Amino acid sequence: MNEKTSGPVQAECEIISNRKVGAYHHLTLAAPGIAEVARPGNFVAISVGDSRTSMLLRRSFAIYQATSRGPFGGTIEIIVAPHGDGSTWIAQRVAHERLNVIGPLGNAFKIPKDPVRALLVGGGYGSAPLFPLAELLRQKNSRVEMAVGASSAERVFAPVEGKRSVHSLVIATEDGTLGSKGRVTDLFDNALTNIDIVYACGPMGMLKALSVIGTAAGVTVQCAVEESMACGIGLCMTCVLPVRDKEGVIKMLRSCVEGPIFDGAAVQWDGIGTIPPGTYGAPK
Amino acid sequence: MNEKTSGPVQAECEIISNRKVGAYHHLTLAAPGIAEVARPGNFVAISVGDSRTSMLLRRSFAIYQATSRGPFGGTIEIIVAPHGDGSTWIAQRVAHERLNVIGPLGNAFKIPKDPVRALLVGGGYGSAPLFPLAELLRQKNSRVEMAVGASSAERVFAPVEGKRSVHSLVIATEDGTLGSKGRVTDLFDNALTNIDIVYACGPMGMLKALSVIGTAAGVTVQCAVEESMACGIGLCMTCVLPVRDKEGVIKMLRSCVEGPIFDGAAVQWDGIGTIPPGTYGAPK
Amino acid sequence: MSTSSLDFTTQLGTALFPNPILTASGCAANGKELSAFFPLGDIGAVVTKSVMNHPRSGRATPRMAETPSGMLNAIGLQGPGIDNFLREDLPWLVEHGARTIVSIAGESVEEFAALSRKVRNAPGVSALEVNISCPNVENRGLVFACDRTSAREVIEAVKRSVGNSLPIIAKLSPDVTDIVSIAEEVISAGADGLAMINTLLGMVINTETMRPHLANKTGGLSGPAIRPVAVRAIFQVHQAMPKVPIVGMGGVLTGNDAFELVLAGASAISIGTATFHDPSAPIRIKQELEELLNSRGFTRFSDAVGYAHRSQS
Amino acid sequence: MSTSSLDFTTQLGTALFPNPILTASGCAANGKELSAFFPLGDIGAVVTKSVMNHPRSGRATPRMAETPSGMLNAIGLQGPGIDNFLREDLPWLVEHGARTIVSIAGESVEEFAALSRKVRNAPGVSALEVNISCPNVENRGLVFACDRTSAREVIEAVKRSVGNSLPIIAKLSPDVTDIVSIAEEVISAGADGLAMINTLLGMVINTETMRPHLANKTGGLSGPAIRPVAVRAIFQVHQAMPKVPIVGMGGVLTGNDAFELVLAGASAISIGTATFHDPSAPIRIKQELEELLNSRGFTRFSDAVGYAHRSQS
Ligand SMILES: Cc1cc2nc3c(=O)[nH]c(=O)nc-3n(C[C@H](O)[C@H](O)[C@H](O)COP(=O)(O)OP(=O)(O)OC[C@H]3O[C@@H](n4cnc5c(N)ncnc54)[C@H](O)[C@@H]3O)c2cc1C
Ligand SMILES: Cc1cc2nc3c(=O)[nH]c(=O)nc-3n(C[C@H](O)[C@H](O)[C@H](O)COP(=O)(O)OP(=O)(O)OC[C@H]3O[C@@H](n4cnc5c(N)ncnc54)[C@H](O)[C@@H]3O)c2cc1C
Ligand SMILES: Cc1cc2nc3c(=O)[nH]c(=O)nc-3n(C[C@H](O)[C@H](O)[C@H](O)COP(=O)(O)O)c2cc1C
Ligand SMILES: Cc1cc2nc3c(=O)[nH]c(=O)nc-3n(C[C@H](O)[C@H](O)[C@H](O)COP(=O)(O)O)c2cc1C
Ligand code: FES
Ligand code: FES
Repeated sequence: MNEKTSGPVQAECEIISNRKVGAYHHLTLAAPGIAEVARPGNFVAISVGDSRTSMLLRRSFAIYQATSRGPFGGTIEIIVAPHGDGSTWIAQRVAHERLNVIGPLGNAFKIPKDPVRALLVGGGYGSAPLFPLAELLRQKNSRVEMAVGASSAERVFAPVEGKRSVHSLVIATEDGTLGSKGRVTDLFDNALTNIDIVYACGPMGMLKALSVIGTAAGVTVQCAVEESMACGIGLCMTCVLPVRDKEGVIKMLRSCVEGPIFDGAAVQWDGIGTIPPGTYGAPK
Repeated sequence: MNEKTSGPVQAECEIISNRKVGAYHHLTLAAPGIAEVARPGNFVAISVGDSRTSMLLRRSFAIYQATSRGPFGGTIEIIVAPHGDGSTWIAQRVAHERLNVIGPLGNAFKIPKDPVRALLVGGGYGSAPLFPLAELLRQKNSRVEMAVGASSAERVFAPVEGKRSVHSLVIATEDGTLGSKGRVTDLFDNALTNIDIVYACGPMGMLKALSVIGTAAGVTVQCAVEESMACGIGLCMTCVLPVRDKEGVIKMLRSCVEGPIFDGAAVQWDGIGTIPPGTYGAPK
Repeated sequence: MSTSSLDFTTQLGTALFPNPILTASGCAANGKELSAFFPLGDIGAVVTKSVMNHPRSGRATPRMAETPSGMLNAIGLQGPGIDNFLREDLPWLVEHGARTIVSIAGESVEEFAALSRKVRNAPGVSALEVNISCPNVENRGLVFACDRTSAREVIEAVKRSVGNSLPIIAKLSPDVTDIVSIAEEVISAGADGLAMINTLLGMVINTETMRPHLANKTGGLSGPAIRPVAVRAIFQVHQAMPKVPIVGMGGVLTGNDAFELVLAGASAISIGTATFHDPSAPIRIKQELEELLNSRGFTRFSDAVGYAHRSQS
Repeated sequence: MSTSSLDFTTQLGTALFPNPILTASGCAANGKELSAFFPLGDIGAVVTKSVMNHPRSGRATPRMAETPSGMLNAIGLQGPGIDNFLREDLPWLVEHGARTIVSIAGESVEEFAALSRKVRNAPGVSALEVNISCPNVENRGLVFACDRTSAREVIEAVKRSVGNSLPIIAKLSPDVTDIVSIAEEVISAGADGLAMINTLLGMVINTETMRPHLANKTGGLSGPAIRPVAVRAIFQVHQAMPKVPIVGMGGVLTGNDAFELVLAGASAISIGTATFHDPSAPIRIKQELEELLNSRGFTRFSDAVGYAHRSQS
């Protein structure tokens, strides 16, 4: 058998639009073959620069919305925070240019079969993939509360349309320019009583804090992590983090393939950046 | 004394226009500080690619026209033949983008004090710098004949305005799509009888052939050479070619500083790509 | 499907491949993930991630940094260990029609010997690549490939283990004063071919934290940045030993780049970092190289190998 | 003019410089052409093109090729010879307010000795850079910097010639298995500091002509492509000998790049290939580095040197 196995698709995707939203750029891409199969939590890996760029590695972006049908066929939307040279290059692209995209990548948020009371927590652009997740949860008759945090108002991603997907939305900013002043986790320090499951996407510090809160409350926290990725498709082993498996063994798992969604209780947050003692295959 | 000495200027030059002319791109750049001091034969060195490009080296272009005054201050014009990645990048730029330009560089065509009968010979885009030279020669009451050659019609650079600068213009193309079929040198194999000086710009083969013809007829041939240049400003010594000096000694001279205009009789055409025996400082 | 009459086959020792494009060890995992982008049997072979005797966690993160036209990595050979590899990964590759070159790595001569004994008995292996660019724990952590004696000892031990059952390809490091002497040493020790180049030792310092960016401090530099070093190394070694097959690698991004390494003397080309940029790179480069060979009038790939050494006519 | 209170001075042996930004030998000719872009006295020093005993034609063309984020050069030390240099180029630099580090290159130990004797007696020289990355004609063309014994012999001879009259900076090649051992050798032989790194040996093959692109076949690879190798080499050597001043170079294009080399252990930074890209690079990088040091809270440049070695707090 010598055939291409099924999996992610690589395509030259036309940019339908690129709108500035606060500190971010909201890009819509024609992505037939990707849009149809994407699930909330998946991401795409996009190459940056022209044919003579010195930047070789793709940049990853969570899929915000994926629409199977429409005037452009399937489309996906991503929220780009211009940061270094790669993301800034993408943010500067204009409609009708094409981006080389691979997707959908990674695993997806797990959706319970029965209705639940879910808390969705997003930090910065991390809230983006939570909106389609909210939609899906509501279709399953779940109750969806969302908390969004950021350093300041322009970094809060909570579009008007998105508010329709959730039952409640609270906002915190560190500088107090929108919502409560403080961290997003301050909003529910002891409020996990009426929550069955937490979904989180944002900076590692936030994910760790939520995992601690969740563990204390006996609530599952599904975390979308963001590790530095060279390939995004499972080839290079750069994107690993220590995660305890069902047998209790800590393994260095690839966040691009086995993640980016992990059970917060299984991730060895304090061991990130180390090989925790006892890790499978650790040096003796 | 710790001061900047006078010399070329480095500037971010706005592109005023970029027009396609046959196989070439005719770019007009706002280049105050460069335009005012440029003389026919000088060139500019332009950096290519964006801030994260993998192409480090500047590309050189002969100055076609330099205009000291006008609605944009001083402007220069260059004729770009898209070839590899660097020149193609420049050819794709549009009005209002900026290019980092250093100029004017190199020496200029020498203009005799008295009126002469001059033959100007251009190959491909090499004819471009000959038009302002023709203007200058005519101001000195010289008689100016021009011969332009190229592989095919679209590579003949001989704009209508240019024709006004010369007393006669003949064209040859190798495929016969414009003018006579053949090489530009075929046009005057034995026609240097009424010529006092030849000015030439084009491929090395053409320059060499002209130097031979000129030497046979006892006529000076000023050749604008095109050697591969890493810096364009005299720092690196990559652009050298063997040239006999007044004392009869062959030296490896930098074509970016001591050139690009050389006396065809002094250039050791057959020695290019070698260190001719007897060259100053040659290995023993 | 190509319609040209080009003979695109290539030979590494006794192993024959339908075309000279391979993956590079560590840049294609063990094939599964890459098979979503093209059928693995369409390239010459998959070179698997260097595997060790025991499962390995690899190094702490950060494990990589992007550099100008390249990247730095310090994975630390994370992998399942040879037994799991032979039980799961290799059969998967065989089943999916991929010719396979198994890359092994050890921390001692004995580990290399043990690994090669196990690989010898596994069905479906085309060749054995011996990654000697690892630290020798028995010799102050000195990299085997940086020391003639250590390099020889590993290859001799591997040769004793596999005999003539499998072609042995020794993978060399460019971080040496004289790569030709190392190449000669491993060939005389029994290697049938050479793979070159492995990554260059490099470092990136994060100017925000003001510390080395990689947890391991140093890492291996790969990508187009190092291509001129690869071309030079291949040229030098092919010049010294024109009959020894070389698997060339280092910064190949296009068919033209692959052609450059072939002209220098490579009989096969491994595609590494380029696959991260474009997972279809191996199959694209195969096609681009085929077109280039045709356009230059070659009817046999093997005629192009080392062509740059022929004196100017 | 800077308004910060940063102490930007740096010291190489007994020589003091107002700031640590230098040109790289061979990338600024002998100063004249560069002075059109900024006053030469505004940077720490001009490092002149390596000069030999006699005038040199250099090598045949092509002498260069552009490579991904770098370039290859094979100039072959074209130059006027030491006597013309001392008569014409050096006085011009002195007259124009440039501190000058004279780089010398020889084909034999005796040539290095003769050169340094001449430079010792010339007025206006801040330091002597000894470019030992040249082939030793008396030892099968082996590069001095690639052999401990040859490297030692050159530096000992230079030291005997100049005594303590001038700081001696030995310029090292990265094309060695163990750069630390070479560094230790030349320091024990009398060098006061080290310059690193010189170019990496590379090659480009022109796929049109199917021959090596450079007339000399191989050339030296420079530019941002090699920066990770430079950072690693500087880090290793500073780790082994923290008191030895290092002139760092290799692919510095911005103040941030310069800062990276400083954090690794460089007491001064030479700007090479970047000057071809942007002739104002040395003066721009000086300013960018100054701003970075201020923003990181350094009040003395020397406190930043080797900062990446301090253990994480
Ligand atoms: C699964 C995943 C999802 C992501 N989703 C988004 C998103 O929806 N929107 C968004 O703006 N960004 C997202 N990122 C981050 C994004 O991929 C880029 O890494 C980030 O934009 C910085 O890249 P740069 O080119 O601007 O920075 P550079 O400094 O040029 O990056 C250099 C290298 O470091 C890596 N890197 C730098 N910062 C980060 C980071 N924070 N996380 C991971 N790698 C990093 C880059 O990928 C690149 O390889 C995501 C990352 C991952 C792994
Ligand atoms: C003094 C001078 C004047 C020039 N004037 C013009 C002009 O008016 N119009 C024009 O279109 N081009 C001109 N050129 C050629 C131009 O500078 C570029 O070299 C050419 O466009 C190819 O560059 P590239 O980036 O497209 O090719 P690439 O293949 O990307 O170039 C790679 C490297 O090789 C060098 N190189 C490649 N071809 C040549 C060549 N023919 N001559 C010199 N170096 C080369 C490049 O400069 C670059 O460093 C001139 C060159 C010189 C030296
Ligand atoms: C992430 C990564 C992992 C690698 N792992 C291995 C490995 O396990 N064994 C090995 O021999 N080489 C390994 N290499 C080196 C490559 O096989 C190759 O020699 C090198 O990257 C140069 O080729 P390239 O520039 O095409 O990547 C690795 C390279 C990278 C980038
Ligand atoms: C064109 C060119 C010529 C060079 N000539 C010399 C030289 O004469 N002596 C020397 O010691 N180094 C020479 N070098 C090496 C540089 O000084 C420097 O060590 C190297 O280029 C790395 O720095 P960079 O990446 O900033 O260019 C030369 C480099 C280039 C690119
Ligand atoms: S990013 Fe390469 S394995 Fe995950
Ligand atoms: S191009 Fe650098 S000296 Fe002429």
